[in-house]
Amino acid sequence: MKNRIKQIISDFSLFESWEDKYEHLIEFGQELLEVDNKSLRSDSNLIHGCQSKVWLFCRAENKKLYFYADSDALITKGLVAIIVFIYSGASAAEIIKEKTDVFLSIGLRKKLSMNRSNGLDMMLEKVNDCALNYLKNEK
Amino acid sequence: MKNRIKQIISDFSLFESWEDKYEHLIEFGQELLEVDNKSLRSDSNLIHGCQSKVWLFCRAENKKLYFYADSDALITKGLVAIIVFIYSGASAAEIIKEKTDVFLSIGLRKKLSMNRSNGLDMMLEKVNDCALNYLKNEK
Amino acid sequence: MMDLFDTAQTRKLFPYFCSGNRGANVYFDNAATTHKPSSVISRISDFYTQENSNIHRGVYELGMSATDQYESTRKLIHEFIGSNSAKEIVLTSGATESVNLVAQTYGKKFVKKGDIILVSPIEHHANLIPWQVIAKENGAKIKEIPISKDLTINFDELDSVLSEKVKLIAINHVSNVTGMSQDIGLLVKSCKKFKIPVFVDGAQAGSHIKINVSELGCDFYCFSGHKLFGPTGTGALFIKEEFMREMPPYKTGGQMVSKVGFQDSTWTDYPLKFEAGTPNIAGIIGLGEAIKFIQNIDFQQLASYENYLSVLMTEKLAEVPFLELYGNSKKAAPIFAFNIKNIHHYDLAALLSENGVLVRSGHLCNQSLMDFLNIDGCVRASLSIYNSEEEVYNFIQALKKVVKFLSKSV
Amino acid sequence: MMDLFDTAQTRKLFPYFCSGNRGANVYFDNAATTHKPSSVISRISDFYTQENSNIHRGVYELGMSATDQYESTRKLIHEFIGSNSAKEIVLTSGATESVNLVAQTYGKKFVKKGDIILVSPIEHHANLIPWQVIAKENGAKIKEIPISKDLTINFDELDSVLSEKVKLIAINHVSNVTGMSQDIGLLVKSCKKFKIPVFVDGAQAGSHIKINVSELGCDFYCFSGHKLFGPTGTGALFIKEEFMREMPPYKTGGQMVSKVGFQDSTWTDYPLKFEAGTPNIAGIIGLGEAIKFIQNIDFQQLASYENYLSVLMTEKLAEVPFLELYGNSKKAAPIFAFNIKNIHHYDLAALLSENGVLVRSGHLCNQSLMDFLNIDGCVRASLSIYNSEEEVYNFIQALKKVVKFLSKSV
Ligand SMILES: Cc1ncc(COP(=O)(O)O)c(C=O)c1O
Ligand SMILES: Cc1ncc(COP(=O)(O)O)c(C=O)c1O
Repeated sequence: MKNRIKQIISDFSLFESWEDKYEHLIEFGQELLEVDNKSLRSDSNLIHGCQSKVWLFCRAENKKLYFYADSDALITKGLVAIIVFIYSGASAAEIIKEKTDVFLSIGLRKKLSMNRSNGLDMMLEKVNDCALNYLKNEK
Repeated sequence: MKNRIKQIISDFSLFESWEDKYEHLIEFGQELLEVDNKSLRSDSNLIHGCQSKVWLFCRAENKKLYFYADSDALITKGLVAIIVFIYSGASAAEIIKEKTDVFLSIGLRKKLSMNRSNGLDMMLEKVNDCALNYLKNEK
Repeated sequence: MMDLFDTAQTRKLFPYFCSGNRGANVYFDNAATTHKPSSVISRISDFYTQENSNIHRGVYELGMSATDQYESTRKLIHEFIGSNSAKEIVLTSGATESVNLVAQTYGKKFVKKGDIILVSPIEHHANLIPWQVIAKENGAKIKEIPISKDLTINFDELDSVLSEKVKLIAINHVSNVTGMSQDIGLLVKSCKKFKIPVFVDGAQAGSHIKINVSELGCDFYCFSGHKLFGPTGTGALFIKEEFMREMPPYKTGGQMVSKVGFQDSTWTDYPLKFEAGTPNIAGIIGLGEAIKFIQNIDFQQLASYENYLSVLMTEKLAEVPFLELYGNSKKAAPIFAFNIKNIHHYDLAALLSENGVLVRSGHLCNQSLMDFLNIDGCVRASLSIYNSEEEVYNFIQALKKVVKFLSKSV
Repeated sequence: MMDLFDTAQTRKLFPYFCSGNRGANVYFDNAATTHKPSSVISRISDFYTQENSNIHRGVYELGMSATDQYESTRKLIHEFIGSNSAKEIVLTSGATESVNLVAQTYGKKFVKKGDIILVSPIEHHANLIPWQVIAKENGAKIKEIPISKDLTINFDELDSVLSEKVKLIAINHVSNVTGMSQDIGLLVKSCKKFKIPVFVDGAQAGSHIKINVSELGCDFYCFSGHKLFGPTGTGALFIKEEFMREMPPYKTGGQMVSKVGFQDSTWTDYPLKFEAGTPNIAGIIGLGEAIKFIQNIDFQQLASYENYLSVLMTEKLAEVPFLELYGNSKKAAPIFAFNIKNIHHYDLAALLSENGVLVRSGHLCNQSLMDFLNIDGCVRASLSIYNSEEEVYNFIQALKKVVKFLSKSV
């Protein structure tokens, strides 16, 4: 996971203008996540309270967690793709321990967080909840 | 009534220090109004909502109104005494027409009014109400 | 009087625009909150610096002067909105509190089981949810005021929903999404037959049109200070005197009581009966300055200046391909809500912000209007007196750029 | 850290005392409201000048930064009063609103017909009347927490009034009349048996003693910003998380909803569920500065400085003939209520004001304590960190002069 975080940070460090940065973010989302993933887009996967719709689903396999996501807005899709990229394949314990704020490091937190319109904090919370739930059920 | 207003204003204009002014005010109250007027001190005459108790009663005779008052605080008693002095013996119409703010002229309004602790405004309102009621009943 | 066509001059009165980077942005989110003239800001500082005191109770001059100042805001608002007396004005913390107050006092007492509250389907949440709550609490029903496709009251169908069962009708004066106004005067007339009290949410009105509650004839009218060049945490609620008398208090506590026993208490006279505890004294005094500021505006010139901006905005927005504008161009306030086909409103607003244009997006706290329009959100650009022609051009330029950028990616 | 014994230095932090005539008066009405340090005043101006924006909804940085600032006050208060998390803090407009909120949410839902709310007979109106109202609305009863002659909870008799029927117990932390504090910790322990939630009115506590709700163990705790060197129109309410979850909302409107239909809506998560509409943003941000100001005070030094003033006051007041002081000298706050035989409290306060000493008189919004003491009012002198020894002497001198003057006339 550490390596994936580093990769995201170094990828984004290449871009300076908002155009380049957002272009990369949007492309990242479009490449990583399926287009209009119908099975994902169910109410039970919806993160409530964001301005754009975000669906996030988690599955466990061999003690690792895998995340799947979609959004109807391009920027949000890029954000949630970063989350999927970083956390997918990590163990629940790793996820809970990980405290790096990637979005701060790539210069998007100040612009995009601390409010409910994109739901960034809610996505991260859901990832964390998934990990906690997994550990609880394991016992 | 105009003369009585003038008299009050000129009386008070003699005093400059707070001691002299308040001494005069308190004496005025004590001389004009009876001490501990038991019959006045009934709940029906009480003006509610002031910090000190004020009782005010009105009686009509020969188309003139006469006021009687008491208070348990010395300053308030002085204030209500001025009201009794000015308005007693005037006709209801005169009372309603009279707009001079004596308390402003004698330099006490800024210090003592615009709040509910001494109830100055409520006293003046009650005097006015008495006059309005009298006119209504007359018809 | 200010010359509103001289925006450079107007902006000088608002320190925000002289405060560096942020002030250089195009601030088109005035329906959310307006900036404050320096007179308002310095009134608050001055109060805390030289005149700070609690009110209504002190026997010393400092406290009386603060009371005086506080009460003078009440008088200013009475004059500003044309009520019969200052006694008809309750000072609140904002429009939301005002609606809740009426719902939980008038509503609680007079809306009975089986009764109806009529609310338009295009209201801000603040003018919908409090009515839902009291209706549920008292076993009453919420029904819709019929609205035409053009987003104004459908007076042809209105009669069919009016009856003795209707205990209140609640509607906005000016929409926070479209900037369009409702014909309150005609509504009030229509409600006369059944003596239905009319509650008007004027949160978006005061900074754009002249309010006169006596002419409108409504029974309740409310607004927030912060959307009217005044401080946050302030507002006012006009209640016709006949209702004032009958309504039970809302919050209870100090200041609003006349006699207190351990089991029971009685209330003081209105409007203070509705103002329990220490209010936002400095804020309300600041609101007085905001009202003075507005009274220094020629409302006819305001209308023509805002109309000028609106015509320009409408014209320029029409140049953007696939843009759908909601509401018609007969606006009472320069508020513009729109979507662009295949582009998400959040993406638009977020990238406009990257380009120094501050607008809002989403449901705009008006979910039912979104449902009415069958959209899940939109972008809103809302202008005010200090916005300029130049800013309109900058906004359009940024919008085109962002649309082009986002269109590539779809 | 400030050196509180150096009052000249402390006063320099408060522009009020440097603002000419009024600042030269002896301000002994701090229990009504305190003055504000310059950090608080300028924070408000700076916000309006450079950072003004609505919160929680904007997609632009200006709005996010304002949200950040607003939320950081919540965090500061959480740390200040030692709650488990910032989620347990509701930002309100003051103590009065906080009590009403709990009465109309927790009380509305959990206090049933025949239940009992225990309230002490020595409460400020704000912590009595809201309970009277909800008790009446729900068919419950208000009963007295037994209070000893020394004005503290009578723990010997307390058990006799506790039962499963008691759904809430409401009491002040520090009295607004006597400055004495109640033993909340012991009260909470006594209530454990019947799981009775304890509501604490801390309006007079925060500027004098260290609050720690976790140590106290209470379930609700509230205070007003303006009595804590902060702005008017601000306050906070601590609610234990288990109650937060169960309580219905208070005011409804924008910001506090998650899904809105025309008939029905659902609420967002706590604490925002309790904060409908645009709050007093600038005020709450200013309150954050006030909390920072207080956290820069060594509470041990504060206790010893205020104790020093209290001892002096008690000694000096004892020199005035026929003066009766209410409450004992074991004060948590330097608040002094008294009467002088045969002199009316109003006359005393009014003439003290003529002599440049600002105190309050009357029932002090605490009619039941007046009844308990069998008086119809009293004079209250309440001190704060910026009051000096010299001011105590000036106060006593003025008091003696006024007493002499009034004694002549009786
Ligand atoms: C039409 C309308 N009503 C009510 C409100 C609520 O105002 P506030 O948040 O100031 O209480 C708003 C503001 O968003 C509004 O636009
Ligand atoms: C003990 C106590 N409780 C409650 C209040 C009410 O506070 P506010 O008026 O700020 O709401 C006060 C203030 O007067 C108080 O002293």
